[in-house]
Amino acid sequence: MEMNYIRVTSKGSIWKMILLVAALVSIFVLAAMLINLNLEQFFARLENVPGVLNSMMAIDASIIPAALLELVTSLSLAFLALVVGVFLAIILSFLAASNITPNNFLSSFIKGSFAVIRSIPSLVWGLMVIASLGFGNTSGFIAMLFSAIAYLVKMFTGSIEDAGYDVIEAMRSTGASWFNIVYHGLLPLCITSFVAWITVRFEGNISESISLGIIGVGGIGLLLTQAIGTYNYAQTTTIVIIICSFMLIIEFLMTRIKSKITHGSR
Amino acid sequence: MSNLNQKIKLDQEDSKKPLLIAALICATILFSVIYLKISMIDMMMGLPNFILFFFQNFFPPSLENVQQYIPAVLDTIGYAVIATFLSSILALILGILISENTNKFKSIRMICRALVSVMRNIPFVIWGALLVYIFGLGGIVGVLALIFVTIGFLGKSYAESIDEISGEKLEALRANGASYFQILLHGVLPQFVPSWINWTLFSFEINVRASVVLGLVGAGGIGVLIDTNINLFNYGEALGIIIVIVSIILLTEFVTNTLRKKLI
Amino acid sequence: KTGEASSGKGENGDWPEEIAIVQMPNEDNPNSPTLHTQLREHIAEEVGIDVVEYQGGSYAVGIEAMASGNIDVMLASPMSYYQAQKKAGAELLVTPQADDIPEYYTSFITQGDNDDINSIEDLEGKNFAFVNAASSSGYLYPKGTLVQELDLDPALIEQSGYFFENVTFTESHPNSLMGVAMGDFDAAAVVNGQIDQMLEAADLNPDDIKIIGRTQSIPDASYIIRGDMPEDLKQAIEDAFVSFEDEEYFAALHQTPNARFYPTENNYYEETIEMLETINALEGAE
Amino acid sequence: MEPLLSIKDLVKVYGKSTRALNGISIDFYPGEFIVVIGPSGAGKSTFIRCINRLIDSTEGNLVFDGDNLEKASGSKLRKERSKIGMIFQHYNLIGRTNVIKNVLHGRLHDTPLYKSIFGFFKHEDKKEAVELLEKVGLKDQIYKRADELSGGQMQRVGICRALLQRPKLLLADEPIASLDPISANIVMEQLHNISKEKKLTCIVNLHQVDYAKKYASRIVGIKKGRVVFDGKPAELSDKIIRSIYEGKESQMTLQNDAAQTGISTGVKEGPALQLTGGQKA
Amino acid sequence: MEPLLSIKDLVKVYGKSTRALNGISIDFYPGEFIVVIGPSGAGKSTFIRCINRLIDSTEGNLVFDGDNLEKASGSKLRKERSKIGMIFQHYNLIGRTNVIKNVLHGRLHDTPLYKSIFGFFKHEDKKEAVELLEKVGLKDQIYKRADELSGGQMQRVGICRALLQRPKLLLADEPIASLDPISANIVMEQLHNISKEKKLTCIVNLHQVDYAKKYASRIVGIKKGRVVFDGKPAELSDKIIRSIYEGKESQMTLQNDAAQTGISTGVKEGPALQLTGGQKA
Ligand SMILES: Nc1ncnc2c1ncn2[C@@H]1O[C@H](COP(=O)(O)OP(=O)(O)OP(=O)(O)O)[C@@H](O)[C@H]1O
Ligand SMILES: Nc1ncnc2c1ncn2[C@@H]1O[C@H](COP(=O)(O)OP(=O)(O)OP(=O)(O)O)[C@@H](O)[C@H]1O
Ligand SMILES: [Mg+2]
Ligand SMILES: [Mg+2]
Repeated sequence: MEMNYIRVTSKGSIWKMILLVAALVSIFVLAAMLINLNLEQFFARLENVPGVLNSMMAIDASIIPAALLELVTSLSLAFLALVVGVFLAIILSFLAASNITPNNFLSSFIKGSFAVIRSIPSLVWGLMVIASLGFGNTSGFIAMLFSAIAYLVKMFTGSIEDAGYDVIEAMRSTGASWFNIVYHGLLPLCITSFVAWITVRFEGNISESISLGIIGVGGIGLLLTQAIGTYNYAQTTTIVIIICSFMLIIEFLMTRIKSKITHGSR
Repeated sequence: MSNLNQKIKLDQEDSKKPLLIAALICATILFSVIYLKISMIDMMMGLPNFILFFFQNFFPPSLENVQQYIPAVLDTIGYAVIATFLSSILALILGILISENTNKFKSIRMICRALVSVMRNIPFVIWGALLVYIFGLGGIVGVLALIFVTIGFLGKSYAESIDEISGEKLEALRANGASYFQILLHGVLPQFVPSWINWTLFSFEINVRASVVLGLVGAGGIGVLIDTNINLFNYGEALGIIIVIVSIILLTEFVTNTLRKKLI
Repeated sequence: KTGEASSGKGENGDWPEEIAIVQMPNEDNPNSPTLHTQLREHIAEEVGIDVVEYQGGSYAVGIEAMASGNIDVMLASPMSYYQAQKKAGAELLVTPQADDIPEYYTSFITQGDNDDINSIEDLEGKNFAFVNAASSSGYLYPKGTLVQELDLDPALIEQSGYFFENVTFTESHPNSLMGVAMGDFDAAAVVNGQIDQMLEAADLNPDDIKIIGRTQSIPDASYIIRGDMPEDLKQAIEDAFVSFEDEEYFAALHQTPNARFYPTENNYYEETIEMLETINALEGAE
Repeated sequence: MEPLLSIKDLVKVYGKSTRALNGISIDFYPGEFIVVIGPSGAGKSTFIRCINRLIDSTEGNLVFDGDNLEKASGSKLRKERSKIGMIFQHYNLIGRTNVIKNVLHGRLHDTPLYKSIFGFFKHEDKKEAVELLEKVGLKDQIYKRADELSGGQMQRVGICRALLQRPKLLLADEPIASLDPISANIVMEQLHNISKEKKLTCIVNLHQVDYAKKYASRIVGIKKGRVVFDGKPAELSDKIIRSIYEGKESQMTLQNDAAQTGISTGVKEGPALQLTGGQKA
Repeated sequence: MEPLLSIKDLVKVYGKSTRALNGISIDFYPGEFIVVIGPSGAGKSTFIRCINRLIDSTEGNLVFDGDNLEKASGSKLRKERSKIGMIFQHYNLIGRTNVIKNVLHGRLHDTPLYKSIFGFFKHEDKKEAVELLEKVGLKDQIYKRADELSGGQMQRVGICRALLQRPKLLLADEPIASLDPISANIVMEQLHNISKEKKLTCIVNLHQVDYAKKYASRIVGIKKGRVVFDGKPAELSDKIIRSIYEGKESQMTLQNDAAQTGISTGVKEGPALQLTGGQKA
């Protein structure tokens, strides 16, 4: 058997690969030219790093009690928006995921509208919510809910679409309804990644509460904004450390829950 | 045959645990509602006003000045592209280090996970202030701030997707005696590509929207224009800019999706 | 359009059940109030109806809320008073005043060792930074000073090559300061009151910065009130403010224990508004 | 007799050019036990999946139980599907869910929504599920997670799920590929008996011609997406078998290897032990 | 003769209580063709996966080719593994990668990273890959994505991958479960020949006792995690077969069904056609 050079990749896909890489590289170069970064300055100023970090490394313990109290407000708001958001987002994302959507038009519609919702800055949401509901936590809740749902729908649909087709097929062949396929088939399958996204969004909700200061929502975000506004870096650092350490605890807790679901309870 | 006339349980364990968790969640919800004094009635009553306000004030969008935004739009896209490229690469490394599927050292997993979590949880403003104090204002800080924010998000997302990759297939490569990097390259990456594209696209979207942050570090971008226009009550103008941003995002998504079908 | 305000029955038949006050963390005056409890309780007691209080974050948001009848009293800068008057028919209420409240204005700054620039005339052909197009102290006032003193065309100031070589918007006062200190641009307009604080926070030497000029003084923010409230209620609220005498409060929030609230004269902002008009800043709000 | 399932000109094209089914017309009658055989890649799996519309065919007509299947959608399609059980080559169980719940999925179409959410299935359904599991020897594994089972165990769970559906038509894609001979025999025997007792039509893809001949009431041979044989097991001569399996792919290899190793296919030779047991009939 | 693989007291416990392997001690010699049989759930897959350490055993000793396998790790383990080829029950191909690349994965252990990144495999490796694919009748599918193949086609790709590794020991977990009879025969024949030619030791899990008897040089029966038979094919009497397969699980079902349907296992009855072809020897 005569055999000359043997391709590992078919000719067509090599060309596609080259084209793709070329396109990506040129996009990158183009963008780099467009924004015209001054790398010299960057390296020159790297020497500032220790000094600045040093001046930021101050802690003001007196803010801790107030911060913890405000954290409770932030947490309850974040939690509430999370629960409602997760509930609605789960429904919406099963309607939107391309492998299980009851209707392709509906799917595109949901995906499209949430892309738009995500693009609207929080200041705009703030305005609209305030004008209709006034200041206060109720408004904060609504504003937070919007971004939470928009984000979760995106993440959830991603996970559902990753889940593949064979389970859906098997359930479908039993004549199970759409809801049954979702509830008994896809939900157990996607639950681990859902848990992960929910954690991420819980964090997101907390940091969202920082931008919610504009609509009169209290919480740790307001405290942080004030600390930054008064250039009080000791307080800022302290608050950030409190937020981060709390989030780390949640992150590791959720990771454990997740691995418990993945590997069973043994 | 065993006695099947008794009640047949569907779970071996006591079903008390889920009940307990449900009760706990309900209690927390109740506490939150009472503590925050959230009123469902207000919410319902406000809904019509909510929609009304939008249509009364923001419509019609003013697109007259779109041409003036072109430099800001280009800047925004430029920053988004650079930040997306760089952070998708860095986040991939972190994602691989975080996933149980690709990193068996628990301590390194933990450290990387914490690192990514911190990046995500320090708010934009803080990153911005920190970076400005180090590098001064300008493009570098803009790119760095975007990268920090994006890595926090992408690192986690990538790790999730890598976790979902079936270990069975990697097993086959392991059985071939392939080295760690070869398993990564020939087993993990090909299966990860669809999610990679998915998340990276999303991060591009985030980066375009984050152009508001760019303003905060003096790097320009279109997002700041929205805030300024709203503070000056030029709602039509603001909506015009929002429409421009949405179009950029939807267009990119459309283009990449078409390319994806053709190329991969 | 009065929202909840119309339904209530207070002491008098048409008074609302409660009034809502919004305090603004003011970028021009960042020592923003955290503990307004005494003030709130005082007003509630004097007027005889409940007072709720919120922390706002953006004037635009506050003004919209006032326009939709969701809040009644808010703290406003000159520019936002003007906007609130147009949008929500707001009226001036009270202003904290005292002889020894430090004067509040914006400085033009440059690097300490920059010998080229010694007055605002020298700014021609240089790189300059404002804070943000909606900021009173970081944009409107300095721009007004430039227009008035150097007789420039307000519409062209931001254009490169007209007066300045290039104009940057930094989005915050500390950013402007840092930019000057690091030499990213030649000069900037930064609110005077916090320069020392900012220098300290950024670990900079006071000698790094040189002040080359200043704006006229910026009036202190006033409380404004929704115009369509019952006249007697407006009066009652004003009286309540005026009779508030907690020295601790004023010391903490208005720099001196001697400050008190005084009813705001109708012409309090006249000068400012004139200035704003000369730079055409008020077009969008109308 | 009315056919239970009547297929006309079924065509399935994957992508642009892979014609997996190339125009299949065939009728299946109640109570028949059909075994579909054919070389690897012939289109057997595709054929079976087109029947319950897991794959939408490119062209063709499907009439099942008097209803036009290829046009059905929504609840109509679900109702039809609930009458068609299916056993998958790769089991397709919900890995994180336990065995009995997986089996009970077969009754979801008949359980009101609010009940299924809380896992309130009818007692008789649960009883039947346990009985089925007991029959296939999985009594001990009822509460095990499906992804902790061995291949053969999973397959048996899949079979129970399909049977619990109490279908009119049972489709099975290589149901015994991963079973040991005794389990395989039991499964085939069970399918065969159920088919007989309840006049349940079964369409089973198999690679094992001996099982096909033993249990089928009718054998269909598919090759390159076409029906190349359709008849009683007795009619399936060795020559026909050889022609079914000697596709282009195998032929080439066979010429190669047959020459070297003297292999001759389709001819019974040597007293290799066979573990297929006797039949009633 | 030195054994190629020597196993002592191998125990594998899943979770807390599932003792999948219950103390297995056995030696395998170069050139042997071992078929492992046993009822479903007996621990066959577990046994095979413990050998190349895809599963870490709970207890026991593994000496392969003179090296202690159960302690190896890192590059040492990789090197040992590269000498052990494996064919999986579920193929485990990388779905999004094309067929020839999947096969070439068999040579990864011998290809430097930077070369494998760009697909620069040695010409002889590529040539051998193509030849192997040709032999199993997949020449036309070389550039197809692995997830577009039919079950049997995937299995053959998996076999090619393992053979390309040029291993000293070949493990196979039900390699012919989803193959049609001719392909199955070809695959077994090929494994058998390669084993003979190159003195390659093969350990193959099978459910088909007839294939086992036909190709094996030695048969191992496993039941409940223990070796219950180990000998020449000829020594494997029907009685032994029955005792191997009549596990607790099946037995119960059998008593049940056998009574009703008259099934009798393990006894050759009736002239069911058998498509296994003749053997050289
Ligand atoms: N999703 C798909 N995309 C493209 N081609 C496919 C797809 N699924 C199957 N095919 C092709 O269609 C043909 C028939 O496949 P099918 O799975 O129906 O074969 P089969 O008879 O079931 O084979 P086996 O006995 O090996 O399971 C094969 O050539 C296969 O490569
Ligand atoms: N990951 C796991 N976790 C827990 N138990 C397992 C796991 N994998 C297998 N088992 C159990 O171990 C036992 C042996 O399984 P194994 O897969 O080795 O059987 P097998 O002989 O290969 O069966 P089959 O012929 O059906 O493939 C079974 O009882 C099975 O339920
Ligand atoms: Mg098939
Ligand atoms: Mg097995």
